[in-house]
Amino acid sequence: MANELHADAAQARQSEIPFAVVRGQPFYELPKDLYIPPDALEVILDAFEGPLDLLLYLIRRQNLDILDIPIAAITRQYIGYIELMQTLKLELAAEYLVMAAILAEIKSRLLLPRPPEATDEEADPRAELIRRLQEYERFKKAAEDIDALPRIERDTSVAGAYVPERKTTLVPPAVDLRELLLAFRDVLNRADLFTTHQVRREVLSVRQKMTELLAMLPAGEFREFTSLIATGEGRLGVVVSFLAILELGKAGMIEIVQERPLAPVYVRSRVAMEEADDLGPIETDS
Amino acid sequence: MTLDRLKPILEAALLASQQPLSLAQLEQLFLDHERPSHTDLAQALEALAADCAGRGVELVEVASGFRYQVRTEVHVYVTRLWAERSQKYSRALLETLALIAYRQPITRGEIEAVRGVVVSTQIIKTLEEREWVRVVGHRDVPGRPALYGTTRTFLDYFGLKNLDSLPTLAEIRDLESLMPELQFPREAPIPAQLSDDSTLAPSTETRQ
Amino acid sequence: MTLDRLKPILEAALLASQQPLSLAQLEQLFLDHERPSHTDLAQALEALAADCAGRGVELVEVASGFRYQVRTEVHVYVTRLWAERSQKYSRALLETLALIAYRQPITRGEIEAVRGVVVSTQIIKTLEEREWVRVVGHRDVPGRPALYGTTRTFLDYFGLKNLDSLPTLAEIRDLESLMPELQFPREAPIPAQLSDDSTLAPSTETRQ
Repeated sequence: MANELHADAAQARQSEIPFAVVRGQPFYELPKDLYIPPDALEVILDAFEGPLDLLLYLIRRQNLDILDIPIAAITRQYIGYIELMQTLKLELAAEYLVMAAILAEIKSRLLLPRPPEATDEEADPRAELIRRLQEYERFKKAAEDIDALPRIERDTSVAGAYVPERKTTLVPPAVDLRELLLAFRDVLNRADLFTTHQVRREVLSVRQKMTELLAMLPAGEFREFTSLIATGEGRLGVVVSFLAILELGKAGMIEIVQERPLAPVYVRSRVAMEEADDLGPIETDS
Repeated sequence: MTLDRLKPILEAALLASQQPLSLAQLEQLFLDHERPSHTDLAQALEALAADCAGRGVELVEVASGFRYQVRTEVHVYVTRLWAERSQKYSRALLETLALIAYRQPITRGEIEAVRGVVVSTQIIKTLEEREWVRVVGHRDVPGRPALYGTTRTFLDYFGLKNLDSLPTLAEIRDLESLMPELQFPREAPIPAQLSDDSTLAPSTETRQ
Repeated sequence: MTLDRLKPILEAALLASQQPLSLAQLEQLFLDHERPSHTDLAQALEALAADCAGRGVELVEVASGFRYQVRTEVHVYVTRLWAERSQKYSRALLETLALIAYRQPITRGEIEAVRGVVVSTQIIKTLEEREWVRVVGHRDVPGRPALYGTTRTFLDYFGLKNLDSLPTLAEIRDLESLMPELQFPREAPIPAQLSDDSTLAPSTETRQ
């Protein structure tokens, strides 16, 4: 068996690339008796990803019948392995050991006569090994496929162009129309509250305007109504002036005269200047 | 090496390199026997530069060599890659904008009168920078305050045809029923099936 | 925005970015009123990809978006820009990566069960440092072992759009082609889990 293996390996050498390189030396063939031979340990460790990988290699390339492994040889190598484990990576060697044990177990169980009844429940010891080999082979292939994918650094590089004046800009936030409308609703609601405020502010300005009006009206002198209305302050100014005139009239401080319908309206003060300073008692409806 | 073979190599190298590449460096891309002449190299670079017409990048020569760079015309778009998103607009800004939209033309004083608080200069500036509002005139009163109005950009942004398509005041009072399709992003509860769904993509393998 | 205006912007942005850009990121290049539709965007990208014909770079879509990359055909020249850059990965690492990619989420123990060897901590560390794999959870069994999955970076690096674009995982080879020598003696019981496998031809060999 061992010689056959050697012959096969030698034959395969011609067409193969070295399956392992140990300390710079290419290995074209597996060492003799390669299941777990001590001599080949470095080769195994370098070239194979574990006992499954090794087994696959043996099966596919060497046409090895794993069911015909000589148990005596395995046992010898097994002991030699244990000796080497002292100097080499224990955990890695252990896996090969386990495999050797599995192979030995398979062989021994096959040699044993089988009880006719128990066979169904007891799975064929080889089946599990085959299943594992198949499963491993799929992912061995998958790893090769992934390795073959064009990848950055090895097969391609990301293309980039220079960006002059690379500066960060500020992107304005997004606004939803609904958000805007909600804001407007709020401001309207608040404006409702402010309305009462504004009435009071107008009362004050009416009082102030009343003072100003009286100052504009020398005692006893008629002035045209429209000349008393402040136009420089917009609509509000007009309203305030008008209110102030009405208030003054109501308080009897001025006299409002119109000779006939649609004729100009005239206003005359009925108070002396010193009285006009004291507008305290005047109250507007609040 | 023909120009057709030379160009892709130079283009790839220039785009892959983080730095400008000098003629000497470009020569180093080739093994001795395939190394192009200076004339060929220059010709290929010229052709590559010409190929950039109408594109987003251009091939330029700077002190240390040649490089592809983003064209000025599209630069403004590209810089948005590194844009910082500003914080959300303040309530004050939105209220100001709303008042301008509905009450235009309106002065700052009038906005303040309705809102009851002073409108900061920053808010008006932000709205003007965003090109949503602009000064449309001045009120003919002492101080001649600026009158603000909204712009076409404002209408475009909010998907409005014209100012008349702004919802009426009555509709605003009843905002809940308004524009259901314009759902304001509230803190929506995450659907149950999303929260425990891991981001893991399923394995592509078909198990047997 | 017309295709002629859109294309240079997208090209410049993709070349300016160090990372692939997603459609959403590309949309962010445009202000609201000028933002192109999805159709326009897709059309422009397609046109840009077509423009790469015969050039040194190509526009590809990977997991996190679109990117320009050097064509494999000319990359050998480009690599001469850098003395030592391309990295080789050990079979142990690639097998571990393959198991995580195809079988995610997967524990280290499960990887070891398939590979028949211990997975070194260094390999997992390397994969995590490269950001190709990450812990995506823990299996609810004693010891709560970490479950590993691949990342977007992994897909980007290998030029994949998603996990579905991984090479198809090989079918389980039938027994005869895998091991012509491993034949079952006629009298041997066919294991339960293999009994319905029609390819399992009974051996004619008689063993002594």
